[in-house]
Amino acid sequence: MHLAYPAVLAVLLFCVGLYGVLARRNAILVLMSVELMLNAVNLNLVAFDVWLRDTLHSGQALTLFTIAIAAAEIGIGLAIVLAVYRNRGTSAVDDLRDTAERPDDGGDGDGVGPEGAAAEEPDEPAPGASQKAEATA
Amino acid sequence: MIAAESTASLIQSVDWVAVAPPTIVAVVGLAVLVADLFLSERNKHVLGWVSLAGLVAAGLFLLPLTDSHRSTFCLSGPRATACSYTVDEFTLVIQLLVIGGALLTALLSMTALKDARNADKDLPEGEYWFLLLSSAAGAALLPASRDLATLVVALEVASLPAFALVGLKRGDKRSSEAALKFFLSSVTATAVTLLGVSFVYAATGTMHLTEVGEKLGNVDGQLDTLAQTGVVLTLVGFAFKVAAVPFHFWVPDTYVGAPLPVAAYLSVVGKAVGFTGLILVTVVAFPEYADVWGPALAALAALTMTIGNVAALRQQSTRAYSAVRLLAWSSVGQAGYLLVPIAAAGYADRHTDVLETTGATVAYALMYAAVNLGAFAVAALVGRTQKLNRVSDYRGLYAKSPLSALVLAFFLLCLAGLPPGIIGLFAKVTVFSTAVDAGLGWLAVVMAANVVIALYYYLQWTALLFRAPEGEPAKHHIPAPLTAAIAVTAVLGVALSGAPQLVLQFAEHGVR
Amino acid sequence: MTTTTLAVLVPLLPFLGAVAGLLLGRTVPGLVRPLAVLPALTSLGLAAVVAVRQGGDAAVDAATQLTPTGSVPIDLALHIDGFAALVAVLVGVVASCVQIYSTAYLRDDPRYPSYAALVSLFTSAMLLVVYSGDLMVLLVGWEIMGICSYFLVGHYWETPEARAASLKAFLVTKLGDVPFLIGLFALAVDAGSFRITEILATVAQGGLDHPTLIALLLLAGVAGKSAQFPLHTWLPDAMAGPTPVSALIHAATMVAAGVYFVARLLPVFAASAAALVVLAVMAAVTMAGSALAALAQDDIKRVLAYSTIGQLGYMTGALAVGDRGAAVFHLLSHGAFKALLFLAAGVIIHAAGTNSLAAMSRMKDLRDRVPDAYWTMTVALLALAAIPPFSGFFSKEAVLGAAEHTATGHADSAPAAAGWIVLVAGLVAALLTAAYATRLWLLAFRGRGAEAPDHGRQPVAMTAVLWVLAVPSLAFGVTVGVLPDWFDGHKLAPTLTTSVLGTGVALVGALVTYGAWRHTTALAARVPIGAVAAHPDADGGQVEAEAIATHAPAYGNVASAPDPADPGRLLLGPLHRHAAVGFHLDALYAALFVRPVQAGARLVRFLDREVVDTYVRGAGTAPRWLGAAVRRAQTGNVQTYLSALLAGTVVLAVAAVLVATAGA
Amino acid sequence: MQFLLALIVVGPLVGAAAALLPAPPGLKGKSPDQAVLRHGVTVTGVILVAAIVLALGFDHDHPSKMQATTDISWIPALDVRIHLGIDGISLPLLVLTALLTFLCALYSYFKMPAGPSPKAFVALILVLESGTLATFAVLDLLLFFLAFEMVLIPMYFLIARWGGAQRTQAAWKFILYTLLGSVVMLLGLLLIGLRAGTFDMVALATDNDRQLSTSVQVIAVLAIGIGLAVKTPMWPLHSWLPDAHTAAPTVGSVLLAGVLLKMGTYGFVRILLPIAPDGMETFAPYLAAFAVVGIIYGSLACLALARPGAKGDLKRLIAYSSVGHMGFVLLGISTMTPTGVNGALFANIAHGLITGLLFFLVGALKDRTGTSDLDTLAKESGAALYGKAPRLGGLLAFGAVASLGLPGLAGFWGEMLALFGAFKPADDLSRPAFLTFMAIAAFGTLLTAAYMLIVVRRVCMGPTSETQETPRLADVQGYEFAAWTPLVALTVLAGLWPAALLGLTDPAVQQLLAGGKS
Repeated sequence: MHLAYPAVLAVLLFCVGLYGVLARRNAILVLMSVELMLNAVNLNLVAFDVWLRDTLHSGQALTLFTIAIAAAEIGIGLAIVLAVYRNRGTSAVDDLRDTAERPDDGGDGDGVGPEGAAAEEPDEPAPGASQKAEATA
Repeated sequence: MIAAESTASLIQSVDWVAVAPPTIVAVVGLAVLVADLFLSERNKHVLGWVSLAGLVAAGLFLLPLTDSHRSTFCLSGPRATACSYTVDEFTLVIQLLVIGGALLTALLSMTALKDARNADKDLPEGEYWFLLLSSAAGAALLPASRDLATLVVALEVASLPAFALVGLKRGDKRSSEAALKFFLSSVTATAVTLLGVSFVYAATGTMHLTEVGEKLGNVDGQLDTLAQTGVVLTLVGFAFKVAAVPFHFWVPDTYVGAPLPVAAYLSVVGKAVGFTGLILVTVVAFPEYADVWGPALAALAALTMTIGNVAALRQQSTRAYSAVRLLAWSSVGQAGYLLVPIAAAGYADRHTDVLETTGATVAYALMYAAVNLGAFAVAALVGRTQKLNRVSDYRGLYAKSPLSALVLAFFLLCLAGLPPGIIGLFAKVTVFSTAVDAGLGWLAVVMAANVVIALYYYLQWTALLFRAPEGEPAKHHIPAPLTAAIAVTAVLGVALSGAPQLVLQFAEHGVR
Repeated sequence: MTTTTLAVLVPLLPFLGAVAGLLLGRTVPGLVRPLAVLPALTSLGLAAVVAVRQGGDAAVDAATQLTPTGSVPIDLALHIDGFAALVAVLVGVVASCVQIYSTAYLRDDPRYPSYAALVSLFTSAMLLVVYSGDLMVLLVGWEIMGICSYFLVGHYWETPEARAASLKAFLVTKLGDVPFLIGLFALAVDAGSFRITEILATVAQGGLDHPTLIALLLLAGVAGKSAQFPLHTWLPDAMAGPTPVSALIHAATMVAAGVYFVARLLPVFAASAAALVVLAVMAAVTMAGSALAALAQDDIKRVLAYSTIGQLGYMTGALAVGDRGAAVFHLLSHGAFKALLFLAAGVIIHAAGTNSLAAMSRMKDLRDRVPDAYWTMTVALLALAAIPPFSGFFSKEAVLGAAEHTATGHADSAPAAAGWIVLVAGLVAALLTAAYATRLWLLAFRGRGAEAPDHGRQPVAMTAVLWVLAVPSLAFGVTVGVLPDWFDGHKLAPTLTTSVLGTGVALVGALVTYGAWRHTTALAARVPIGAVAAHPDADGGQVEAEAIATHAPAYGNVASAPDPADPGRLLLGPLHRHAAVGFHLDALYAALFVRPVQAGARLVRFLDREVVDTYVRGAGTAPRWLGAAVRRAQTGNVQTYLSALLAGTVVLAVAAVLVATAGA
Repeated sequence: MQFLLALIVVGPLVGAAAALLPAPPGLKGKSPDQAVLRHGVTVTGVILVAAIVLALGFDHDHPSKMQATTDISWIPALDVRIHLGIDGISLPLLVLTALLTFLCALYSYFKMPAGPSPKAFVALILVLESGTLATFAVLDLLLFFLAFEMVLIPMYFLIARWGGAQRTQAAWKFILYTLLGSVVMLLGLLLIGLRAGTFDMVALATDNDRQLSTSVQVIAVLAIGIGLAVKTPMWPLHSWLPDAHTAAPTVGSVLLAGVLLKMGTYGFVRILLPIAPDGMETFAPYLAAFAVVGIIYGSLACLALARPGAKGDLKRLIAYSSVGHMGFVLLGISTMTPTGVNGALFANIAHGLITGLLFFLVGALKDRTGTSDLDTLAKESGAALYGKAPRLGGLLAFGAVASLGLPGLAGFWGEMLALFGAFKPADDLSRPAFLTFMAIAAFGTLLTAAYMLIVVRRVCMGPTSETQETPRLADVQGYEFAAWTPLVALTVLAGLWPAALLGLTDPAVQQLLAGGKS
């Protein structure tokens, strides 16, 4: 079999994964498409290894590593998505906007928020919840 | 007998002393994870001291390696020179940087964890220490790796625990969100790097950097573009870790969301991982393609510096978490300076002082590590009383605690590269001289402009420290580990300012 | 004591007196008057001794290096020939008289200590200029005189006229000094030294490569300092200063420095015929123009000021025809009688309470109030008008003789044209000089109408000085025989033709003015004019300050007065209005120089605020604007981050490959 | 001798550190502020004495030889050596800096400028002094850059914390503008250092085989020239100076004008002339042109400010006059002749003394009348300072006259020699161009005289109406006399005996321009 088939297939797979990462709203689906990209690379590696007739099979060795790494990543990725879901009730990727410094609209909002919080901060110890509440203001 | 020999030849001889530093850190990490199960809530702090001891031990193990070059995990047979794990001066310096950075982060973390425990915001300690140590182990492994596989694995071992660390503050919406952003960006970058590695593997047929370097010289015709694409894509993963411009978007959000010590860790050790990978890949693996990655890195450096400094310029001091965000953008700006010597290496004539120019990056990184961690330490100190850690909260710090204000001023001026921060100035001079030597005139001028822009926000913050404070200056007691961290970084900064030769020597005769 | 040490002491003593006066002025008031007068007198004595010892033979030369400059060193040098010795004596005499006169004139002026110190500083600067053998040291003295004149003219700084006059005086002389400095550079570079002896030696060997240009540059400085035609406008306004200052600075010394400088370096000017012709034309225009203007002035001191410009025109005329003996001879005699005229004018203003001739012409027998001033002034006016026995006649005839000698082609050192120009202008000026001298005498002392106010005897210090100065005005002509061996040998005795012509013309001028005066004096009674100072019994300085301050408001402008009874108005006819304001030269200069500079200033102000600053502010806002764009890109949506990341990768890969392939 | 020079350079730093510590019991004055100010005076006094002893010990017979040199390696990696030394060119500047800083410390001991803690004030002034002294004493390019930058932070805080109106913008403009200049200069220094192999000024000046090719020299001169021109300030790069001076406190202005401007011109003489002569030859006409425009521009700007109704600030006017005076210095340097460079160095010292005095006087006037705005001072026809405070008026007149370059005072010799240099520039510079520059510059002296005397007329003269007793201003106090008499005395001494300075600088300049051969 000529090398071109697996190589082209791998690149196609990679692009599909890429599309999935960029277009999908749901975090889980984004994770799946990332997984797809990694597997495309594995396919690539194995194909090149066979094509090069590498005695050391370093291509396949790296594939094993990549599979192991992908597994670990998915583990952590799911844990993080679970945490995000628990905290916010949604795992839609594109409306996670809190850590950003909202450029204009929230500009003074942010400014006011913390002032407000700082003002009411000293008088009563802020329980974890209120700390969270004002952070999202 | 033959079987014995063949089996003997199959089992590689491992030089345990060479591999000691990362292994010790990993083992201690595992020990901490296991110990966490048996310890009660009360004496969780023991884990902190154990991890600290582990890091110190790993640091001490660096000493025996200083004299000779050691290599292990080498290929048997004719090509005995290609080894996967090599300990040379470059590796030792970076491992020293990584372990030192981890040590200081540990000091910061102990206070952070104790505060979290008092304010009963659950920040699981056992997992925290395990993740920190494993990430440090990965980071320590990377400078020594000499083949693409180990390089990628080390990169991942350093990054994955970092995602978890960022998202560790359970119940804190921003922390999990930051972790997710960091995770997604990093994973995508890694995928791209792996794609690059596969293309390079296709073009050269080997994974070992030294061999790749030789084989890239005579890649036949139609594989040439494939090789070039492979080279550029491989750089992406490391450029992402260094937070070069197109890949820098995750930095402010992650630093703001993550617990402060983790942000400090990422800004120093994370970046160290990034530029070490870049140096190994470009200087060792792809010298033949210098005309590919040279201009690319130069453009990246210029863009990173400018965007980082300019964004930091616009930080309003009354915004929530503006101090951390300012430090984040400043670290992006500093990454630009780190990239310049590597880009200059691309223009230097091939075989003479290639490593001397990248030595400047190492020297600048050492200075940057000490000073940046110091700045984060003081930020942590102020963050303990002002939850929102805004830059405006630093107004009149000199009245509250004069020493920490002076120290922060010193760190900021070191970052800006102006006396009294003499070490900062000479580190920048070294970086400037590599650019001028390589004939990158335009890059030097861009750097000059960036020094001025950077000074604006650094000096604005410094001036704020010494202004008259509003409200009563509340005297507050500084916990021991935090004082230790600030003291170590301050002493390091002043000592280096006194004798910059300690750090700049790496820039002189290169890092073989 | 060798002549050199004496010569060094001559300028040094007044300088030390000045420094002591400035430092101790307020602390030890008693010491101030002796500190002012004694150094002047001692330096006069020493100057006389030096003059006698030098006696016209070899010049006294001595030098030590003041400073290396990298190319042409500057030396502290003395070069005393006959001219220097005599002029120094004149300076000593006039300075001593002025110091003594000032002790009475400014008796209760609170600022007398600084005034006296500045006058002695001025004297030392003038003596430095006279004795100096190095051009750069001469320039130092030259400019210190300028600044002293600025401070002294601005003595009554309460009055607006004094404030304006002092600034104008310094700026116009400084305008002249700028080309003067460049001329000195040219000389120094060609001669390889600033020493006068070397320069004259170089000129002798024809070493100057642009003699005409150098001469013109130096002439500009001389015109500025000696108030010659183009740059003379500052002298009439400088009359806003106290009279003793005018007597010293604006009659005898500073204005003479320019003429003295040209006399000292005459070979430089003689090297180019064109320069001499220019000098002659300048002298001619100065003589004629100033004489006309003097005829139309109402303020007594402004008449004398214009007369000084005219007499200096005579000296430059003598230099233009190459005879520096005649020029210095006229300089010496003019110095004496013009100083006397100014000091006497001071006495008259103090007595009459006004400086306006129109007002004086309406006071009866003012001459009996101030008999000393009356007689000495009459002597000086006769000398000014060059009537035979007096010193003015001999010195002016020497000049006219030299001009006639050159005009008839005998002299080889100057072109005949210059001779004719100077001769003709000289005669016209002689006529006009006699005219305004008589006019002044008639208006001042032949007034009719109310009784002149009587304030008792004038202080003896002032009147004694008048008589001291009257002696040389009267008898200086006697020395015409002995002077040549002090100067370089030319015969100075008056020749027959020019003396007859000169005296005749002078008599005609006087008689015509007397006739005009008799015709117009009848009108005086019908048009009452008179503004008298508020504090008549104060000291001279106080009265004069008020007189100057009240002249413009009372008479419409500072120069002339609307008096139909003024013979000058009749003689000049239509010219009177222009002559009074000095032929509108001030307005011309204002339009030519002052207005463009002010426009330039406004342009620079606009340029600085609008253009240069906008670049700097723009450089400031550019990063700020870029920063806003970057911050807006930080949307917070992770997908934009990822797309940016991947887009960046693609762009980077494509660019790198293109660069590599293009490069390879 | 070496120890003396090392003490002079490092002493103020130690003093600054000591100033921050709580005052030792011995020095406890009436109040802690008093103690720290006295500490400032003592330290600067010691440094001044050391400088004078150094000057006396200096071997006046061969001022061109580098004396009191210390040469120890500091950073082998960058080939940076702590190489200190002084010769005829740097000694006068060193003594001037020590003197001016001491006078400033003395002046502020009695009259503390309004602002926060004097402890920080004294510390900053001492760091500033150490930076400036190091600039003049150092003989290594990178150390020169370090000292050049050490001055920025203290000056920024002096302006930003103790300044007058709009001090923050002025301070920002000052530090960012000067920093950009100095970083660009760093590029030039590195280019020279890397191409020639060493950063040592003496070695670079005396090597005559010129490893630096002409093209490298041209780029280096351009880069370093821009950095130094910003500091001088040369005409188009001057817009930070007026704002900085208007906002700076009196002491800050004196130091800024008296010392910091000299670092730029000293850099030209010490670095560019000997090391990159070919580069300088290509740029000399342009430098001269900018200098001459600077002279005219500065004078016209002052005239615009001095015009009644222009609401001109006196300190701003003196700042623009500094632009004019430094134009003469640059003209002198650009002629590349011993006369011109001697004139430049002499004008440097003279400008330091005279403008320092002028700023002291204007500061005193501002303290007395509360404003330094010309229109409010001279209501419509003059403030009659001669009447209200005769000594202050006299000194202001003396300062103005010295500043307009009256011969017999220090201001004249520098400008005259610069003009004389321009009259006959170095042989391969175009003579006609320099003649026109000289003519324009000479005309500039007339403009300088004009605006200086207009200022004297509007401030010192004026109607003293006896009717209402004119409010007598406090005349010159004791401490003001103490601070100002040295400046007046030195101006007169330098004016009457210029050999005191030219004797020192001439041999050094001759050797410098001859490429270190003679």
